[in-house]
Amino acid sequence: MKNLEVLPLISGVCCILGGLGVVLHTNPINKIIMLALLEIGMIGLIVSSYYLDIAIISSICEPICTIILLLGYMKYLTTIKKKKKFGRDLPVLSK
Amino acid sequence: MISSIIGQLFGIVPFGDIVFGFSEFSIIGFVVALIFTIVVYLTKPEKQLEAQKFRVEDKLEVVSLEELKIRRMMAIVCGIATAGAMLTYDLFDYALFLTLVGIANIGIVSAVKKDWVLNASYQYGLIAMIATLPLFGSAGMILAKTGTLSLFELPKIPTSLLFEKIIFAAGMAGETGIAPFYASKAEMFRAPGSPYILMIHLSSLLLIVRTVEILLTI
Amino acid sequence: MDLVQYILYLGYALLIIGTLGAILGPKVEDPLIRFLNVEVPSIGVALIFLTYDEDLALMTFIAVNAILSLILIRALILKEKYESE
Amino acid sequence: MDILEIVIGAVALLMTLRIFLERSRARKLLYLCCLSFCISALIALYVKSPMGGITAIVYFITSTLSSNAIAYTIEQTKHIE
Amino acid sequence: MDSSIINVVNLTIHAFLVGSLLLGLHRKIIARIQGRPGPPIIQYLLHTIKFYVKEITFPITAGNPLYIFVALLDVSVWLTALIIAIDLKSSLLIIIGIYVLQKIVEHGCGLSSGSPYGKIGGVRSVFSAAAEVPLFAVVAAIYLTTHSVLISDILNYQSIHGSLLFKMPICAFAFFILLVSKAPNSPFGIVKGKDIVSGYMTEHYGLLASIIYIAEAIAYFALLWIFIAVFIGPWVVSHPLITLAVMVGLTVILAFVNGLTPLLAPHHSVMLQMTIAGLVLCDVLYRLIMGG
Amino acid sequence: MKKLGKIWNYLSKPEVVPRIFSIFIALIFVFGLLMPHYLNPDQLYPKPVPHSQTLKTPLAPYDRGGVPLKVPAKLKSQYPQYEPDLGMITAYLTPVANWIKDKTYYFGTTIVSTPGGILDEILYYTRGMDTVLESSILLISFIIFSWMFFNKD
Amino acid sequence: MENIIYSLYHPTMIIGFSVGILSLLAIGFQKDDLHALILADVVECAMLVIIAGVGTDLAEALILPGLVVSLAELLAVSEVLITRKHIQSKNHDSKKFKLFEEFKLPLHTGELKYDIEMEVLKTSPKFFAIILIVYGAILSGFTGGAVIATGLLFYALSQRVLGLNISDDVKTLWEGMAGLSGVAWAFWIFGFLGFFLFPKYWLVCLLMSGLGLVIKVGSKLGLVGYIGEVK
Amino acid sequence: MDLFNLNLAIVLFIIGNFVGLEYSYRRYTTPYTEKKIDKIALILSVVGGLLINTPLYVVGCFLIGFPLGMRPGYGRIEFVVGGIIALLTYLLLNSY
Repeated sequence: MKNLEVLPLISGVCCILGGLGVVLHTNPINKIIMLALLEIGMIGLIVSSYYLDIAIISSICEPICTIILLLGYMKYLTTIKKKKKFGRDLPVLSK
Repeated sequence: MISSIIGQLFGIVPFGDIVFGFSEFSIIGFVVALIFTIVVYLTKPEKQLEAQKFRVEDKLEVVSLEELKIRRMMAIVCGIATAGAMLTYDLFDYALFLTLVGIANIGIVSAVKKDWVLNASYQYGLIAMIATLPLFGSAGMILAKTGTLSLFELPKIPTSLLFEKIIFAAGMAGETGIAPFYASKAEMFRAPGSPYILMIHLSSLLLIVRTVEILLTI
Repeated sequence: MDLVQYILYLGYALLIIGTLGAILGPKVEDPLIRFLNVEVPSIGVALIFLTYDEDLALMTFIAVNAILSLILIRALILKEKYESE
Repeated sequence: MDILEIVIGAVALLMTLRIFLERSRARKLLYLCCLSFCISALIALYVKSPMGGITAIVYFITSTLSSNAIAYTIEQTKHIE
Repeated sequence: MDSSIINVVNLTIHAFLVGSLLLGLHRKIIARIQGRPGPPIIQYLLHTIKFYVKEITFPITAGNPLYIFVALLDVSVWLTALIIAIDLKSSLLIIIGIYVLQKIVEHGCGLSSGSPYGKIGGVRSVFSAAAEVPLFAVVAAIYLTTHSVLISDILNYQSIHGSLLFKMPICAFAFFILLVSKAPNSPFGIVKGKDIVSGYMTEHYGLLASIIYIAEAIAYFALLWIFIAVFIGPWVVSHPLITLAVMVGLTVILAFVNGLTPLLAPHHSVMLQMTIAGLVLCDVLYRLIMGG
Repeated sequence: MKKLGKIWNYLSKPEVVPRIFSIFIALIFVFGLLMPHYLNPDQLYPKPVPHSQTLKTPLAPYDRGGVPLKVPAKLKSQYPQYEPDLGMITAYLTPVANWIKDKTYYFGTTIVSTPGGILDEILYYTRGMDTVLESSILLISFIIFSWMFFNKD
Repeated sequence: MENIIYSLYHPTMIIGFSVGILSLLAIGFQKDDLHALILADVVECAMLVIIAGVGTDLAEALILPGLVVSLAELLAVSEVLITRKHIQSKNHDSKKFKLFEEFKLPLHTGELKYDIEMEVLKTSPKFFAIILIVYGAILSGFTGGAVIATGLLFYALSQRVLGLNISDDVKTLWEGMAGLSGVAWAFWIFGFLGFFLFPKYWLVCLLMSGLGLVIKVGSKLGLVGYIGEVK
Repeated sequence: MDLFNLNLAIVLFIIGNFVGLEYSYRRYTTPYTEKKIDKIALILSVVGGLLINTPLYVVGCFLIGFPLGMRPGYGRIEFVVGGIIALLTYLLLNSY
């Protein structure tokens, strides 16, 4: 660990904690936040290897990925809720 | 060495590192695949007379025109891919041909709008996705071990490739659907539209033979 | 330990953590949660590409990963939708 | 390794830990924002070239966007769960 | 054997006649086992001739020209097999390819007619192809032993080292199972089981049926020849009369096997054959590991 | 025997097949864990040591030598006799790439990815058939996707 | 300096194999279809790791087809799954969806708290799409195609989520580009063959194939987003 | 004996079968018989069994095919006798 700079070190911590966080959290939004943390770590590592073009591309793709996940989550949640509501209604009707 | 398996080698067509070879074996396979492709192109699908539940009269099942078009196109792609797979003498290229055939097979049946056909097609697609791991993985491992992918060079290298060969065979088994993994593929064959379905069968069987040849060669 | 191995071991760690998480993690019976866990190994793969200097592959992988997640999320939503109908 | 980097690094480390340990979702987001500021500063410091600056700017903008989207979703889904 | 055209024609006629007679004999023996007098042994030939002079009918549901093409393909496939195996003594792999084409013919025959029985026959031929093609793992074992898959090389090897039947009994058994599944009334004959009328060729009638019959006679001859050549040895195939005698013997054995066993259910047939193929694979692995 | 028959029947359901197949592959792969893996040093198209070109050349990490349009890069290919222009594509840079190259050290990937560079050499020239296949695979899957999307009913 | 990839090959293989084994076993004990599809994605990761371990330029050239194959198969197989679920579902509503309209949120039904759209979707997509398209055009090849496709898809998604129609200018442009896609394919093939038929003009061939592939892949993948708008 | 001659013999054998079938269908009407020997068939069979080991083996094949080809239930004993004679002759000729 002699010749490591601050950026790769922080990025590594971000990666590990982000990875653990994505797995351990159960709420999708927490997971997405942790995923953002993970991607921050990845971008930091890419920058610390001096590949700046890839860093730019991945930092552009990161919000795209996040937004897709968020939209999907919201839609998924509303669908599930609708299903549960109907599910609760049905026994009442059958009485 | 190599001629004791495939017979005489008549000539090669080099595309850079990937070389297409014409041996006794591959010419026969190539011609057969092409002939079948032409026949499939010319053939109109058969109609099926099916009994119905709770009804007296039978129903004539006809493949509709747009379904026919897409399926015919997929069958032709499948045939051309099979013909190409017969000729190629590069391991990774062959694996890609296998995947192309696999995906064209999914395309041939997925146009049928029936629950059980789609189910079988989905399961087959899943197998095809899983099978890319052993196929490409073994190609990569062979590259790592020997430093080449060409089927003309591989027999000259005296390295034992037993494990890689087994993985490659397993990948092929999944992609082409031999027993005991045949079930999902066999269910697909019950769909109407015989000429296109025939193409699935033809491609998988020819590819099995070709794989045996490759595995014996390297 | 220089940067290469550092990144490589991070990649290994993420691959293993992510795979285990995708298989055994908490509440993975929910497809969305499982899908989010699957993103972790893919980042691990990206790090391994970075180690081996396979930069074009890395760039493609990052771009393709966004498309992949779009496709999978779409499948997930539509499946839920059709099942609830 | 100069003192500036170490300070920013310490802040970033702290933020990372707090993101991981924090229970409240809104605060997590806050710390995430802070962390991304830190990281963009570190990027600019690490790459000693104008290109590093450009990268840091791009990264800064995009991380703001994703935080914005997450904040919106948190607010929308708060009462459903 | 030099491969002049006259010789090839001669061989074809020989194969057709001998194959037909052997199939007739097969039928007669099974009838005797079941306690019936059975038809004369030229019955198969008579069938062929009878169908040959009848007119062709096309079902309204059939998909042409595949419907006609498969029948023609069947005979051409086995003629190719005959020439490649017996005349040129070329690669066994090509023979597998040809066997595979035969499976495709069965499948196409069944599906192109549009008849439900034919369709089931075709689908079952897919099942059986999935099981029978792995049996060709035998070729790998042979390759590991003789270091060649050309039939001429295998014959040379046997003339020096003796017959392969005793060196690789498992492989010989697997190939024998292949023969059993190709013979009529076999336990593995799910393709032409009596529960689906006559399987894939239910709708093929007249000239087309006779062409398929001819092809099957040639196929029977060719497969028997390959078994004899590969496993028993060059001295048998050196003289046509001895070959004929051994073929008659094999036919008797096959008839007894087929006459005394029940037809298996489709999936069971597939899996049983797969189990045998698995045995062969184990044998191949053993040879690989022992051989280096 | 009856049990065996039941197992055989179970195996023939399409839903079961992917699962059986994956378990089968997993069992085979276990041997891969136990095997020693080694890399043959005699590889085609070798790469320099990872991260060794950073900040030394503007084309990092894809600098394989050669002067654009004049001297081909030195590559180790499978069949050099079939490739008369081997190495020229690696050494070629488009005007855009040349322009970027003079400005900065950090955009190697972009420079190499514009037509020219080692990967284009491999993907288009020496192993072009692979690329034909991969793009046709994409084409086919896209056709399947769009057809099914349009004809859902 | 001894190249590090030789000593790292064994651990990389081990990791690749263990990821493969774990995910395959997980598929093996999985009953649900969708879960199996998601886990198949992990299997693809294992494949990429195993190929990447070789660590040469050739290995990198093999990774790209591997990526494409996994993307393509996922695209086709997921659509098969969706169609199957659609057929299984009881009431076929005859109303046809446009693509990505399933992401549109029900903002006025009371399930969500506020009936406002996501702010980011209004401002960023055009910007992102332009950057990605321009950059992808510079990159060319399959990489550029994927980058372009990401931008286009994001733009289409945002427009659909907001319930907007894509403006006519873009549509016309897009129609032209989709038509160009076939031409680009032909370009690519001719470029590839040209290398071997006319080795003198390799430079033209190179540009032809690189640009052909970028247009082809970008438009094909991006076209996913505009399906239904463009005939 | 080359393949062509063998073919000739087989063709004649088949013709013999066919003639036998035709003959027996014209001669007998009952489907099955027991312990009844057709004299013509027996004679032909014995002659065929003798001839089959001579250069006239082609004719021998024709003749021995005659009883074998008779309709179901006929010609068994005749064929067996002919076959045994043929075998005995063969052994006799090749024993020294």
